[in-house]
Amino acid sequence: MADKPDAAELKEYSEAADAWFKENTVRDPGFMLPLTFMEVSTDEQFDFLREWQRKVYEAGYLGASWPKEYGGGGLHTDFQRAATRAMKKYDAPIMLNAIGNGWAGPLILDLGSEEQKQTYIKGMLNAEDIWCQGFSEPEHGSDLGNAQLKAVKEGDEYVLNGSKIWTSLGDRAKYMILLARTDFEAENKYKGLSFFLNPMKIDGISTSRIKKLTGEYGFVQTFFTDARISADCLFGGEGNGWSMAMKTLEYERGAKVKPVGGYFVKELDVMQIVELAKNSMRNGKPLLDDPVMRDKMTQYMIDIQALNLNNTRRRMPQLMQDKPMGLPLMNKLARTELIRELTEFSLGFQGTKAGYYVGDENAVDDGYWHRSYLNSFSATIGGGTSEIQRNIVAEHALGLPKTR
Amino acid sequence: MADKPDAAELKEYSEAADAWFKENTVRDPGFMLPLTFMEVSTDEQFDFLREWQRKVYEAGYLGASWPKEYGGGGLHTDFQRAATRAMKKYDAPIMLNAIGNGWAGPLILDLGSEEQKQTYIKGMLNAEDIWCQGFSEPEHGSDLGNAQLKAVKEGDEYVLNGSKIWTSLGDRAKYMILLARTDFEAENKYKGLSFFLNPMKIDGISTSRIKKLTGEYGFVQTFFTDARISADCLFGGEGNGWSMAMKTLEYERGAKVKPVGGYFVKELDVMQIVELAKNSMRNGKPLLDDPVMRDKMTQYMIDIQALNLNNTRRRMPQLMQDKPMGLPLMNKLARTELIRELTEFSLGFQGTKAGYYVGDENAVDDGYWHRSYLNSFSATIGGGTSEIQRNIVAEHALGLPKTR
Amino acid sequence: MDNLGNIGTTEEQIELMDVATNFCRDKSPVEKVRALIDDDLGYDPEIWREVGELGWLAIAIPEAHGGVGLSMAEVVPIAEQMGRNLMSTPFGMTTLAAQALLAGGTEAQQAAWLPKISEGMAATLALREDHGDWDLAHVDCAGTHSGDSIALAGKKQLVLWADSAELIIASVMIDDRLRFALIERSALPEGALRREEIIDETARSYELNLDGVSVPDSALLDADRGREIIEKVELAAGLIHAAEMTGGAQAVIDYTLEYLKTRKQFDKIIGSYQALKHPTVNNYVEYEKARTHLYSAAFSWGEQGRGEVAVRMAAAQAHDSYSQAADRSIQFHGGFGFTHDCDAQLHRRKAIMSGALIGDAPYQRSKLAGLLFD
Amino acid sequence: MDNLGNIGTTEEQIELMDVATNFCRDKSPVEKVRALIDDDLGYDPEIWREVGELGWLAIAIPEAHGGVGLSMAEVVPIAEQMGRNLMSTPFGMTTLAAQALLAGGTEAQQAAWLPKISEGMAATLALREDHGDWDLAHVDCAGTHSGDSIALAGKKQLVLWADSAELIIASVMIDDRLRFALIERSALPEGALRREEIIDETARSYELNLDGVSVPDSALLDADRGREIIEKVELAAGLIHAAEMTGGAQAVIDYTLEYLKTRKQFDKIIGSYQALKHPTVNNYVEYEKARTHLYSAAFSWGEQGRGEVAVRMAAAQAHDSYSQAADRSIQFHGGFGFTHDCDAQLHRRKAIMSGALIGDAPYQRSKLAGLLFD
Repeated sequence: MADKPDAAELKEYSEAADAWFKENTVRDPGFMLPLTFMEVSTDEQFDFLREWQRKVYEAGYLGASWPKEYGGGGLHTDFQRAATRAMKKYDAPIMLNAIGNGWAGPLILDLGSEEQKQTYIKGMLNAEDIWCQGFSEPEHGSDLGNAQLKAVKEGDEYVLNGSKIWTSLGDRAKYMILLARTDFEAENKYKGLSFFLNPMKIDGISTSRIKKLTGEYGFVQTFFTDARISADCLFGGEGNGWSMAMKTLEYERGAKVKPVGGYFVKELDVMQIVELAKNSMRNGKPLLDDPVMRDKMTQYMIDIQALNLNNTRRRMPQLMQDKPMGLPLMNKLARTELIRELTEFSLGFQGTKAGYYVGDENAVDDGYWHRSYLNSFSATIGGGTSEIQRNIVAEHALGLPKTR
Repeated sequence: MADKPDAAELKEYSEAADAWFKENTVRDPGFMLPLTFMEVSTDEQFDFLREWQRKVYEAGYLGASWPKEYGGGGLHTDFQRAATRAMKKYDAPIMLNAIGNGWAGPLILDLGSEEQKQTYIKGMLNAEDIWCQGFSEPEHGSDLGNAQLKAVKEGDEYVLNGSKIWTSLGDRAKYMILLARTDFEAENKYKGLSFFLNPMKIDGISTSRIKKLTGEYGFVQTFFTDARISADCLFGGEGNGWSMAMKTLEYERGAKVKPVGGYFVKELDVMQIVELAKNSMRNGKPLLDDPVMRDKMTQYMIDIQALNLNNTRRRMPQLMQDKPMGLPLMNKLARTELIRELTEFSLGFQGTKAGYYVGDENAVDDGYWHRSYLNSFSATIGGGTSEIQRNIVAEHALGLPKTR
Repeated sequence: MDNLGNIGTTEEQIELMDVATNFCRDKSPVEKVRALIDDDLGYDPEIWREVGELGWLAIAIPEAHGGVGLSMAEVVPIAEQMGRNLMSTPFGMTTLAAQALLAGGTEAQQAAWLPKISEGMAATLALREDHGDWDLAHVDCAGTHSGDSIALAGKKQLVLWADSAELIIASVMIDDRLRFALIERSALPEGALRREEIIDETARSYELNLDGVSVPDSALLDADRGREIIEKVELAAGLIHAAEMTGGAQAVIDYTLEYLKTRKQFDKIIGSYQALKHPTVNNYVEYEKARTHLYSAAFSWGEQGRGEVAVRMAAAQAHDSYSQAADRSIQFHGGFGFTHDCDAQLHRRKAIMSGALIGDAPYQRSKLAGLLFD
Repeated sequence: MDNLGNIGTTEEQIELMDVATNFCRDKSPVEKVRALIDDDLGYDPEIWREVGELGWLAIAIPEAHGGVGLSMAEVVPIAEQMGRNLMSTPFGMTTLAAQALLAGGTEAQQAAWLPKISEGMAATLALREDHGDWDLAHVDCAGTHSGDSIALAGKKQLVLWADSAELIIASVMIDDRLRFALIERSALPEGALRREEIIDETARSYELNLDGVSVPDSALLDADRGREIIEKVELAAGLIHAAEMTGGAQAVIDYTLEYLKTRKQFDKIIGSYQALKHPTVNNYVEYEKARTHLYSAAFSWGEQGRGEVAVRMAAAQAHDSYSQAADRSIQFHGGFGFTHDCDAQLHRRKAIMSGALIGDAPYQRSKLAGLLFD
């Protein structure tokens, strides 16, 4: 771990990162680049992003502040922050290996054995080893604690039976962080769960692709039929699966382990939609001259600016004394719902051309807005639906009683 | 009961009603007339409306289709409908004795004894006997079935102890339809309830006025302290209170007993608000030229027109086959919420003058809009809150499971 | 405000409603709808033949031209049930083409085409262009005289079912006037039609390249009735799409209710959670308002002034309520809602398509405001 | 879009926030607020004296004039806590009057009045008129020269706290130019002030009849700075009211939460029903957005361009969120919510009043649109 960085060093690193991303960022490879790791659909998208992540890592701009001994850069977090800033500045493609770098990696760095760190960290950084997540099951989308996939210990192996669903990159992944039930008699549903670093490319595990409402492919259902994994895959001890799963969610929200850097999901650029509205003509006039549109667009600007400033305000204790959990807990809810509304709103700019979809030469921005709107549900549903998020804010920030 | 009316007779009656209301309707008595029977606040309002109802009744335009032997007109319902139409046409003041004529009257006509009909009906028609309703209690606003006011039988009397609240005209009423608990051991909360035609002007019953959020007075809390009433006041038998109470709600929605006629609540006249918007100037231009206002106002016109047409559609079985309870059950919810939104919206027309309230000479329309907005909550809360109404529609029209 | 209409029904309308309810439900189960997504034609020709035999294309055509002699009011329940069952065919476009012929066709043109349409021939309209405006009078495609014929030029977009239509009626500017040209599809040059990728996978749409297409002078609709044709077509399209969207809204709400009544999470039927229950009630209320407006629009069809107000109210309310109901249906289906297999997306996409074709709810309201307030 | 500001705080601001939080909470319990509703003055003179002693009126006044030399940014936490505790005093209006003097007063005028204000003298602005426009440049009241003085005519409306103010600054047209006249209340003729009935019962407002009022030429603010004065006053008023409304929104949400956590219906704490819980979360989210905008507006105060955008965003968001939170608070309190005893109505009325004074959310957005998009 590094000391407070030397200002000159940091400046030099920042400038180098800037230059590197300026030179190396490809924004139009000739096919549509996914906006999130959940939207990787075709082989060419996957190959491109895997290669891109490797390149960024090797240049020293991903995992820069992770420990050197496991493949990281060993630098102070300010260095990684500078690198991420440069990525954003040049609108670089996303990092592909989100579950590996954002969820599994921090967990292993935090609680894993030396051997686990040696085994897993570097491969996730250079995108050699793609990771996926196996929490949700077909019958328990929101109720993760009710997971039923069975893991029965036989000798020094566990035998897995059941199914997981909504697994992004599930058909490409080498490993899955898996929530499975090892004890069906436990005193409550949570205590029967255990957590595994599960190899995907073994007998008894198969995947089937799920077609998204956008028409693309992006995630799979995974079937486990007498799949046998080594007992070493167990992570955190039997019966601690729930707390391990909750920990990964904490890392996602940004906790004590230093962030790997980069981004796995592109933020909606508000200027893009302002441009769309300015450039859309209706009866010979820019749509943004229409007062009804202007009024709504202005409200969206107010909303976006508030959410962007919230990210700064969250780090200002003097403005966070009342209901300190409010801002952090509302962020996902507010942001994902806003993106849904805003992308839906954008369809109204397009007049008759709102009838076109991705793939038609007459489509506005190649159908980007339609696809973004349909894809926006991945965020209002995945990772806890907005309805669940409202419960969380109500119960944990406002102190209201549980609904159930 | 009368046969299908003779067309010529009906026409003659209609024309007479038209002429009568044209001649007799006073729209500006020099003080603000209440828009609903729940808003009667001052003595002059009360006296005026009581006198008005008596006059309308005596002219034969209220209770025209109720049985002649109890004080009604004995005519076919089409006659009363014609009279009500005439009232609306000339924007006549409301009928005051809503609980008597709309709730208690139909119940007594439907299920009461000959003696009860002789005792109560005429006095409620001519507004000699004002009625009020005692269902809600301070601790059980929405949960009527949980009423706790105690009625203990002693000899040929019941002794009442407890309190009722939100009683419109409670301090002016001679009778109250009262929901009280006669059995605290009943197998469920509903079966312990009984229904009384309760005299108000007796020892042990006192009222205290409640100031509304508008600043006016309109209803009271009623306290019962060892109040003794005759056992004859029991209506429908011990333990049947819940079903009697539910019956009164059915009459309210318009059921088998012929409607008494008139109206107890004035509908918002949409043209009024359009006029307000047209006449409000902002920077020298009519507000209704502002496209954002126009867009919203247009949506309200769409909403109002739909709700008005729904009243016709409800009587057309050919358009009511799918979910037949939907329209009748949604009516209160949709209408009261719309009025709340619309009156709130009207405040935005007034520019700086939205700062004024009833009583100031600078107030727009004497503060009518502000008062209407604040009063609109009486309808979104009273008679079952909008939240309860949504449960009712969900459960009884859409077949969704109960929440509790 | 005396241009607000009333509501009512005709006997024929209700009879057709009964027939259409059964027919569309039986002939268009969702498995079939989904199978047709991958079909080139996009509909079942056998069903299309039956639609013709039932006389549905003839409803609003006068008896003199082989029609039934009723009005658009009676087309409404059929379009509603088609929308409810996602039954996509050239029905709506053919009906609109007939309306255009009725509004502006010469005797000879009507005599030539209306009997064929009455018997089941598909036709369509080519009105949309690259500028994206909903205003039908904004036309850049042009025709120039060349002897006894007119040489057309430019591209029309979103020409629905063009490959099935024997007749395509296209708007073009000729001598600075808005005209409508009757184009026989069989006479189109190779490659004049390009299939478009549209948001509604259950429909088929084509771009029509008019370059190199000529029509005889006699194939133009009446020069003096351009405005009438536009008004008639715009209102008829509003009514048909309002009907389809209203039927669609009903279907997607029922589909959502079914899920809310059966799916469990946290050991409870999810329909018992007010977070899902109350918004569904709100959507249902909005849907019933849409249906009320729809039958008011059908009833007011043909009443000067009231007809347009009623149709635009129906279209605005239908577009908003269908969009919202389908959006919430996706959300309330959770993970499954995000898949192509969930029917909610079929409806959501269809609502976008309908808005694109006739003008979305804000557009309808902007038109209404002028009718109501000025 | 480089006129979007950032967020930050100053040390003084946070110190003042702490002091104001305690002071306003302790000095303005709701029973006192309610008692003052029936009081003629409308506030407790003792508390007003303390406000003066605390130096709060001097915050944004330069040290040269006896002030503290900070800026409007440091006024924000005080106004926020006052709004939160429904503590009505002439604080806001006096601060605005000082801003007007700073923007357009001559050296002599500033020297005459600012030290007094710094020490606790109340002042106010008379800007509103019967036309109801929010545009401060729309002024019908007039002044005509008459020797060395100006004879004023017309009526100003919604002059808050006029009976407490020693100085009233009124906008009038003189020689076709917008001017501001410094009027000493003590010099007003009998009956020039009429108390108005306003929607916010916790405030006091007066109509000011200027007929018969004269001021010397030397009591006019700088003729060349009319536009500057208006802009300064409008933004400062937006910021102060945004602060009050944001504090009010916090209070009414907390008040609602308290009820939702204790009230039972159907044997359950009503806060466990999603029908009440989820809308309350939504209102809370909107409130936090308002507070973020508020401290961004305070931080951006004085930054050319950014200041106005940030203030208008704060005002729009505060007005919408306060209105909505208070409206839902009435509803969620059920029958009690409909009574005068429920505090929700105090907040709902105050939100209407603030919107009337500075322009409601749609007005703020219409102004913002020009700044953002043109």
